[in-house]
Amino acid sequence: MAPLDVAKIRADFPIFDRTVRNDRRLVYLDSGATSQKPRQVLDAERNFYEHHNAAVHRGAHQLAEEATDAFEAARATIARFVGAQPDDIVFTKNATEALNLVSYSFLNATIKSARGKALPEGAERFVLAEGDEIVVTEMEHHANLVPWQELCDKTGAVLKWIGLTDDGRLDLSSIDFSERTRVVAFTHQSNLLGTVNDVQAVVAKAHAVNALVVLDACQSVPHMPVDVVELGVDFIAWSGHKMLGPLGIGCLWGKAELLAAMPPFITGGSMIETVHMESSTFAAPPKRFEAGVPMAAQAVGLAAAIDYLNDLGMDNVAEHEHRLTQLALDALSVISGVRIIGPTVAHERGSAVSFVVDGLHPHDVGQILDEHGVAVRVGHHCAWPVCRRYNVPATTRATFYVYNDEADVTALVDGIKAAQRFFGVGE
Amino acid sequence: MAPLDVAKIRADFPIFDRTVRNDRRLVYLDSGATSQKPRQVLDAERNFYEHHNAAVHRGAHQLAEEATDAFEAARATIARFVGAQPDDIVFTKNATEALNLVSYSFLNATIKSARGKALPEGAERFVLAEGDEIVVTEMEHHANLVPWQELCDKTGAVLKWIGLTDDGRLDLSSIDFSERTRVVAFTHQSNLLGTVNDVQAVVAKAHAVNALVVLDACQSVPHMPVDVVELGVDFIAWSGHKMLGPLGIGCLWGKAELLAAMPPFITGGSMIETVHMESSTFAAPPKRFEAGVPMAAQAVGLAAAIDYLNDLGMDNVAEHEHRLTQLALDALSVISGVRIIGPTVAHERGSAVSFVVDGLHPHDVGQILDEHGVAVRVGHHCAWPVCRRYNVPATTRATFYVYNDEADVTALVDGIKAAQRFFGVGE
Amino acid sequence: MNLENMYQEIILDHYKHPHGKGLKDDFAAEVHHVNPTCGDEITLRITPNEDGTLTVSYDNQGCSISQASASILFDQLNNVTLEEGTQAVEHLIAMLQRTEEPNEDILGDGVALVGVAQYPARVKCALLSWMAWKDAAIQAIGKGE
Amino acid sequence: MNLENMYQEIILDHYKHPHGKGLKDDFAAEVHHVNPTCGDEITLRITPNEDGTLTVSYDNQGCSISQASASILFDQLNNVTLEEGTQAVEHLIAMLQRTEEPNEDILGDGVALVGVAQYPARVKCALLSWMAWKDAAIQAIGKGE
Ligand SMILES: Cc1ncc(COP(=O)(O)O)c(C=O)c1O
Ligand SMILES: Cc1ncc(COP(=O)(O)O)c(C=O)c1O
Repeated sequence: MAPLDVAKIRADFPIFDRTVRNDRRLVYLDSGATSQKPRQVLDAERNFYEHHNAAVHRGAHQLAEEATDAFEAARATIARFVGAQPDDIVFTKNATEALNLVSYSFLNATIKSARGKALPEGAERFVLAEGDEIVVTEMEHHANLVPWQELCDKTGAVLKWIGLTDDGRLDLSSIDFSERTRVVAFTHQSNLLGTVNDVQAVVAKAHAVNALVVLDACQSVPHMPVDVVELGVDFIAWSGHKMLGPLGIGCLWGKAELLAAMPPFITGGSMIETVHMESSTFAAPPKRFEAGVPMAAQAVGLAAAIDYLNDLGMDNVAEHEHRLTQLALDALSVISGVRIIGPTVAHERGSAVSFVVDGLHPHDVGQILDEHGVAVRVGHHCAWPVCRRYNVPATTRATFYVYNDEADVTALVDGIKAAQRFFGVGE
Repeated sequence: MAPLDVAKIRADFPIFDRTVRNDRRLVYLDSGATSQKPRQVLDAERNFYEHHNAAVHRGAHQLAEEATDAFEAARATIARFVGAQPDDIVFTKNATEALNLVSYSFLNATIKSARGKALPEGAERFVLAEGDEIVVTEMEHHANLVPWQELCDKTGAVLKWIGLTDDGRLDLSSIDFSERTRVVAFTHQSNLLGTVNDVQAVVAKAHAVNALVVLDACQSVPHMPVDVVELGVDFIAWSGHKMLGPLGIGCLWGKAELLAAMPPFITGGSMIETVHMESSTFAAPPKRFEAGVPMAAQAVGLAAAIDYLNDLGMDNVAEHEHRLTQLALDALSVISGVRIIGPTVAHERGSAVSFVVDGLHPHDVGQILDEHGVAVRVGHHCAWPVCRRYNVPATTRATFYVYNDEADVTALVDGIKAAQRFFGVGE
Repeated sequence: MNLENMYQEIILDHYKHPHGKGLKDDFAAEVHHVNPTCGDEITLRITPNEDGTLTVSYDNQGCSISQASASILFDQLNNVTLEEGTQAVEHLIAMLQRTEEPNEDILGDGVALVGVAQYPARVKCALLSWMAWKDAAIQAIGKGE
Repeated sequence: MNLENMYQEIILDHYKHPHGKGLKDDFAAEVHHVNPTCGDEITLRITPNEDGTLTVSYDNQGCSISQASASILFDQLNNVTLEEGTQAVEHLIAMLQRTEEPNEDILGDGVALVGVAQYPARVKCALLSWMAWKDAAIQAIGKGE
């Protein structure tokens, strides 16, 4: 393990050259929503546009060749980062689309099957019957909850969920998968609670009943080493923009035989094999799921982000965040009137630290922090059911990443105390 | 009208500083696939990342406010460009997703209605019955054909199409819309033939039977003034990357009351109103259709592209392309063995010029052109049925844009002649 | 601090001691509005009176701005007509978009909300109860006809 | 011109005078492969013989590279065994990915396709018929068992 050199890292991020509000230093604690981007990523994207820009997989000219090479090389880099094969990585606009791609595979397979239409070999895995069960958890981001609600609404499948313990963990004792369980969709790390789930434990139970496992890896891939083979899941989805990469790109990884068995989702150019007016046939994955001109520049940018993270070392990144999380948990727990929502220990926990301040609404806490240059997120963090579970209308959330350090934790603590003073609450 | 100053324009596009193959000048005639990007667009995107990057619509801190402002200001700029209201513009990853968004609205409304599930007021417009008809044309890009084939496959609606005349126009005499006609989806300008269709004529007939009209404006918005009110259509879809904007962003415009009546497509964060584990309700458009963290930087880049085009003047852009198209048609028509696929006159025609060379396969023509620095596209251009209609396996296609000039037309002509000489065909 | 423009004493007073909070059992229309980004909620009820004015009651949860704004709404819009109330809502919107100067005759303590205009993300908080009022008022009048 | 490495005389000869083009009526397996980017197509048939070799016939349309490559395939793979043919297909792929040096014993005139490796977009053209052969050969053998 090598500690991160935060000063050196910050120098790579142009945004830290600016100040916020009353000329305050920017203390960016909102990487859980989206991360900042290093020069290396912006340069890679710009270099693509300035030297190799063309529509990929579509032309025989030199620029098109170069663009295609850059795009596919990016796919290979991204695949390697999660221990996958390039052809098993599908590019989407964000993680939300990636999760919808999977849920719509079930919808489309179910509808086409009911109408006796052609489906890829093996598509039965995606055909749902009335009463089949889809299991999520109570800590899901809306992106891994609403698509499954919608799927149930449209197919007659039934949504169930794994509950949470009072200390912010999955209540594994509440699991009752059955032969009706077709999908188990859950998050690797909760974006609100910070909880890191025991993936293998859930996978073992899900696979025992032959259910497919969809992992929302939005808050894990950016923060810790992730290997799809080790995890044993069937699909993982994540976003580029939370891991130093550009906006506008997400990734789906799926087991090859499952991707091959899925009917297409978004259809159009580049995902076809042959097209007649009467009917069409479709290309093999990943192309089958990448209709239209893809976000090649963003893929190149994301690959540069991965190079950057690899240079830091994902073990070191995880260790760095772990240390800051520990510090933050310790510091917050001694402010009277502050209550952590989520595990209060750094064990099996990531750097998303949510809290409430007695007598203050999170919006007001966030506002005072902002005035001190500390950027946090307030609200339900697209995980509204978690707020309900813990009886809070909303929380204030700080998240730490590679460019944060101890001084940022101190700024957070000072800001919270200032908010208490401003509103005359706390000690 | 003011003629474009092409030398000045080219100076804004960094890619023209490079050469291709054997140190040749880059003659980029593939803007129909994707356009090149001026410095102004790349700067706008980078400026967003370096100074205002945050997840939009999600934070109370200053960066989040600035990012949201920039994103919504971009939406307003883009709306103004096509004569629309900002709230009626939905951002997607490309035009293909925009067209699928509309086709999936029909699918989702139809399925939810059959199961008696809640739908927005007015959603009947999107509920299909077995035997309802969806009409496209034989000149559609796969992006405006395959989604409708899929919709028919899944709902029992029937796909019909308007045929083409021998000279590359829509055969309006073959139109037979009926009360069963629910959707008429067609392209404003064919990306293969170059044909510009008489939108109002088709709209009048479609609206007479109460069908909804979906216009694929991928090849019109970048090239001519487009006003959604004047066109009278119900939806238009187009891409940012073909109009000097970044990759990874497309737009859907729809009439407000229709967008409001559509159930969601991709679901997740930011598109909801309330979320419970049991069920959720959804936000008003455009948010309802923009699940997940959106491509804000790309929206800002696209707005910069529109500023750039507005500075040139869309009338001037259209006139410039018209002149080059005229030149190219004239020059190609006198090369023996070259046959234009599509209208041979520049009237009601855009700058996509497709052709075949007797005795040569388009791939080989494209290869020799590439060797001369001329970047064209070869193949079926994602409009395979058009190739079948005109009995060619594929075509070579040149497309002109704001940075092309007479010298580029000459380079194309010289390259074609060189290909004929190389393979020993032609005169 | 700029913040003090938004969190004026008068706003904090309304927040800490809200006026008229609590739902009346008797009503012609009830609406429930939420701010989906932060989860602020309000339930608001309207009862039309013989003289054409509208009685309002509400219950809510949310940040200081949304709670103070609801309290001020109660002061200003309880027992006014649809026209008077709508005019006030429109003026509040215009003030927060900085297209109109604060008018104390119309908004009373509400003019103190002007500091919110500096913080676009908070404008929704200030408007939540007022938009709910407008929605409910129109429904209540509609039903009466 | 670099191009001359790809369009060698020998390639253009095969293109202009293709060997063995035309389908045989008698076959155990038929496949139809297309290159979806450009619309190149090939129909290829395989008939297994008593001695374990496979007779091939084909019809195609496409660019010079894909046509020449099919003509060369006919020279090299007509009446060879599945193992011999598969080895040749694999060597061709490796040569086009520049991981193996051209081996004339295996590819015959096919070594002239080495120039295609410079043009990644054309590699698919060169491989189209060979991938079709492999697909059909496996099917034909499978059916024989
Ligand atoms: C006419 C037409 N429609 C649709 C598309 C699809 O656009 P995109 O690939 O950006 O989704 C294109 C371009 O590829 C086009 O030219
Ligand atoms: C756990 C989790 N899942 C899903 C998402 C959705 O990601 P995106 O908005 O990039 O689609 C996020 C982030 O917003 C997240 O934190």
